Amino acid sequence: MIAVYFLVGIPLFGAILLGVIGHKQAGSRINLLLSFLTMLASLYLVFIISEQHTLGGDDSEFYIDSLNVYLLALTAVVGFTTAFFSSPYMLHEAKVRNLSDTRMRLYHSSYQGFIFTMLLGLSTNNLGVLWVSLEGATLTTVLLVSLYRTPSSIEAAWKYFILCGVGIAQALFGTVLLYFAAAKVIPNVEDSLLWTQLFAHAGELSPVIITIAFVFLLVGYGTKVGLVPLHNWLPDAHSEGPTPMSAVLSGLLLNVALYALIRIKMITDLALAGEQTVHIQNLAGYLMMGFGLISFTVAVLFLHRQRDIKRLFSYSSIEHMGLMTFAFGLGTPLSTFAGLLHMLVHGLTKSAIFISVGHAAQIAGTQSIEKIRGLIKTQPKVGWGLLIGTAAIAGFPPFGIFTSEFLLLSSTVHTYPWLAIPLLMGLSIAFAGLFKHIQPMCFGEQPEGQQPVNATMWPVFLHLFIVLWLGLAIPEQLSQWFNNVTILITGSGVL
Amino acid sequence: MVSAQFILIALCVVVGLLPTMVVRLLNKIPEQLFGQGLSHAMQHGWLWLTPVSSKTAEYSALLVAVGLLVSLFGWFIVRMIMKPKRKAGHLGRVAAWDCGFGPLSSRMQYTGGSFSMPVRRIFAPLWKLSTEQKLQARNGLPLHAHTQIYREQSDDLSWRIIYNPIIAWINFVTRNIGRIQTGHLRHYLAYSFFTLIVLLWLIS
Amino acid sequence: MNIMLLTLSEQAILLLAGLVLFTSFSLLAQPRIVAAIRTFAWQGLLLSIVTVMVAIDTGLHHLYISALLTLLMKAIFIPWLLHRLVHKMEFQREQDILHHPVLVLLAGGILVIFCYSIALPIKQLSNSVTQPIIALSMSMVMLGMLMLITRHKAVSQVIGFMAMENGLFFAGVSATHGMPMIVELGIAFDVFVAAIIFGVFFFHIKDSFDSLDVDHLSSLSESDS
Amino acid sequence: MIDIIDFKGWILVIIQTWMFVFLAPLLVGWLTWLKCHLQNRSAPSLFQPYKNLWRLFHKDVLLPKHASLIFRMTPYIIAGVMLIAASIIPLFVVRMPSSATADVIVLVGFFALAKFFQSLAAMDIGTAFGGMGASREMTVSALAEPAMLMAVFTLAMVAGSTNLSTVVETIISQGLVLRPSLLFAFAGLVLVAIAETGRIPVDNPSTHLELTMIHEAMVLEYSGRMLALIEWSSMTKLMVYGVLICNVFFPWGIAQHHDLYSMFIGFVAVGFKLMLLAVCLVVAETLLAKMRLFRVPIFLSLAFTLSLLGLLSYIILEVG
Repeated sequence: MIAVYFLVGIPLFGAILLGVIGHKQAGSRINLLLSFLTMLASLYLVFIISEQHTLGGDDSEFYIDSLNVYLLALTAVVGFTTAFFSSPYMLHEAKVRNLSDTRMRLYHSSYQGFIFTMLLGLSTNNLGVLWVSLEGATLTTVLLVSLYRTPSSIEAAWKYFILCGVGIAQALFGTVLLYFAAAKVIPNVEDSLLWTQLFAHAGELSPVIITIAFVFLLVGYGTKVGLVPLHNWLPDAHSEGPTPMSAVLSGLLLNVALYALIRIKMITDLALAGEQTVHIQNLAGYLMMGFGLISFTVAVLFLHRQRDIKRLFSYSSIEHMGLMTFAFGLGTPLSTFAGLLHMLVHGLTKSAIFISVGHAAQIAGTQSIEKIRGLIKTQPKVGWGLLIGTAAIAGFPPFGIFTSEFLLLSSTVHTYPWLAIPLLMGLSIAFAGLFKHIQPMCFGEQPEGQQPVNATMWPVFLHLFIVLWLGLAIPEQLSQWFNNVTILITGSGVL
Repeated sequence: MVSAQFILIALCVVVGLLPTMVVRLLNKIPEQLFGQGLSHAMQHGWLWLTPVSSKTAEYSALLVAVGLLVSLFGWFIVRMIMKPKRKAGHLGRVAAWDCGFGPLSSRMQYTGGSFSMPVRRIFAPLWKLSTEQKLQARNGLPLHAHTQIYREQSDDLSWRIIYNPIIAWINFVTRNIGRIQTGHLRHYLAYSFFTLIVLLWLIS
Repeated sequence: MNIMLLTLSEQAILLLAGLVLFTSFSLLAQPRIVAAIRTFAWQGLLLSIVTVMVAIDTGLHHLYISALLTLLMKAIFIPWLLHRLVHKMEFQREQDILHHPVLVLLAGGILVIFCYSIALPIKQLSNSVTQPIIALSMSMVMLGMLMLITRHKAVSQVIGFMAMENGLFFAGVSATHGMPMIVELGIAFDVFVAAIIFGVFFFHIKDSFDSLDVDHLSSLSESDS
Repeated sequence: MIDIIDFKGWILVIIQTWMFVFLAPLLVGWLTWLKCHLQNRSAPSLFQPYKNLWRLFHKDVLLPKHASLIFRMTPYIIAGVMLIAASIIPLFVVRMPSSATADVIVLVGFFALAKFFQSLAAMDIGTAFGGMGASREMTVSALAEPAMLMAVFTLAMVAGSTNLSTVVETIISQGLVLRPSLLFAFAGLVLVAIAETGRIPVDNPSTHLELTMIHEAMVLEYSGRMLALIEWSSMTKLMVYGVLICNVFFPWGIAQHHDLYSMFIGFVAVGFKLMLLAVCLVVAETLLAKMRLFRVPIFLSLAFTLSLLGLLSYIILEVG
């Protein structure tokens, strides 16, 4: 349990510390150090969980099991590598954009605060605290989106704030309804929002209330996941904020929101299991499949018309979140397994891509796709990083995304064969959409006077290496976790 | 430089000669993914590739290769026996037959285009093949021709019938789908609002 | 459910709930910003009174803390903050013109009926005041969203947002007799931070766009026309 | 599954393969003899092809100036491939160890291999004739191979196996069954065999008219023992196709046990079947005229359609 306290406590302490002090140089170093400590704590937690399977639970405020332990580790690791990337990146930005020390202080403090909210949301057992931390994640990042104080960044931040605020408010209403239903069946009312308690008593919850609650929670957390048509904040916020922010937003925050949805769906499925028709029993799954498929399709089409490189990849994030939502909605063991794997590999790949994109934009001095050219000639590391990352995200074998997409497709073919057609079509359109833009950026002729920048590319290659490794062989422990979760969610495993 | 290619070629040959070994190595992947693999393929040992069962089909690449070598050797023996009196290694070299039109030049060789001509003719309707032959002659007399121009044009029908419409359709859809990203916050909120209403209506 | 069968305090809760809903409607139709802020403060006050009533009715002590928090946050701090900002930016006379007020109010009415019908099945599960309360709070959330959609000014959007939050809070207090304390504190803290961030944003928007009209914030569009 | 250390079996394989090869010229001689008689010409001896081969083997080889190693190796490769192809076809006895090593799909592959080297050698010398022959040969075989595979698949589905020995045994054990699928596959395979062995109406083996020849254009530059090998392999190929058709579609009489008596019966039976087949072929060749090259695709698409019909009629009429 001490590991959890450390894991959550270090970034909280860091947020306060960096908010109080906040010298430019020391700030980025302290940020890095704290992220490193957080990562160590998360690895320690992984070690504990691999020995004793679960931590907390029952009436404890924290609960760590196979589902969230790997997301916690992912968050901490990506948090660390992104912090590593951010220190030279933000120095460059501060010089180019003329950022004051106060804003750099805000940046570092918010960064730690953001990591804190995500880790808290993942490790908590309390659905109320989960809500609080997701709202907190919005609050800590909204000022980062407007960090550059350009009109468009303020516009993006405002939209992000209002849309996510409204969304999260709907989720709160859903949480209240859940509590309302739970308070009737759970003996100790104070424990009624604890997930373990809810899960244990899920069969007794009133199906009517749970259905309404699920709709509110789906729309609410779905806004944060970036499901179409609730996604509109996502490309704006990703494109206007500083790039390390985009990396953690895309790679981590969306995952946390989806994690919340999965936990809710598990309860809903159990609560509705006693209904008469299959349609009502699988209501949660059907809704998630629908949202997932719509998000996937729309995002894929949006990929083609992008002019801004960060917007391009934020639509790619929507696409992948749609795929995952679809996978969890489908609810077969194989698709659930695929969804879990996809969460991991997408988080790693997307953050790696955003790091490369950040450097690419610094090299070209713009985010406009048309003006970024000849990256491989100017700075081969960045160009290749972007190219390989894009190949991975587009689902080329042997990267891990290919594996998870393949698993998802094969399970779709088993259950709803006709749905495999739009999925396959969408994937190939996404292929085309991404490479149409990326190819000239990486290979084209470089413009006059384009200079390399001070880039740290090892996080990118580290992430891509892990993704490649996961595509070739999934470690025993990880697949065991995935299998445990799959059993927990669907009732049967794949291994 | 070339040796790199030879390594790859050699590997191809090895893989072709020992398919069961490769199948055994690759088999782990489908076994992990689907829980079942091609266990039948190797049930008769490493020499035999039996995709389904030995009753249905079997193939031994190594034995075939050995057989090929043996039969080559057999023909070599035949050649030795029937050898003419003159010593081997002194084969006469003559010019290839030219139909009596003088020496052959490299311009008369078959090119890739001419090699594939019959196939292209056969599939002409599929490729929208159009050929144009023009004779340029002095004073307009066909017997005084000095230049012949031959132009061939092919048009991939699949491109026109399948790809272009898909591209046009995707472009059309993406152009129109951009409209949902209006830039107005109030519209976005309206999406969220109506989504909620529709869902609530659906479940009630 | 017959209102005659309820206790007096329950009747009072229902009466107050009706009043809260009324404030939501008046927020929806109020064009003057300063007046809207005042209405919002009234709503907060009513909410804290409801909370006290529920606390008396059920005898749950932690609800007093909630009531106090509500009073401080919703009835005093946030209206004060908004007032101050409006004065600072000299927006006292600003109006947020509603283009079709009748239609909007009509839509609001339909929304309430819709929410009632959604919450109708819950009636069988509870014989107390909860079913109408859930319907009411759901309609408050919806009305808040409607307000967000129909208004053009950033300030009125914030009020709409906070009104939504009020609806949630109302549901939390009246239907479920308060959430666990840790959650409630967390929510209060979030609302507090959100209010401050809203304040910061007003200045940013004013600086960048010279107006608080959110319709000017539409440069990040992807439509071709 | 056949024991590969079956010593007697391997000896049988060798005997049968050499019999195959040495009887192939006789089949061609028989064809020529029949044809001449049918067309009221005086016929050469039945053993004329042997004499031709003997003479060619004793002649000097003349190589074209620019011929490379490929050109010189090709005759041996083709002859070797034909030899091993002959070894996997049951001539008068089934259940030989060699038939387990390769099935009928591999047989198609052998033919393709031989053709590939032949075309390569034809292009190697750089004359227009060689290129023309190679180009035409490849065109024809590109169209013929799908038809052949389709016919083979039909067979494989009927017998539940692609192994030739098993196919033959299955068809014998089923007795006389009037299968529409086999009829179609038979017709398709005959058409393919005509195209692949260069008989009329696709090609004329005895012509050297520049514009019509296919196979002959490719071997124009060969002489001496190399030509002999090539000629011999094309005779073997004809024999392979003939035996394939006879033994797969009309397998009766073939020896199922490795004893002398049944093998003798099998030998007589296959000889008789081949003679009959040759009669049919000769009649067809006499009645038909060689067609233009660009009519060949129509001919082969007929073959493909027949084979496809075979497959479909198996699925629709015999299983469904």
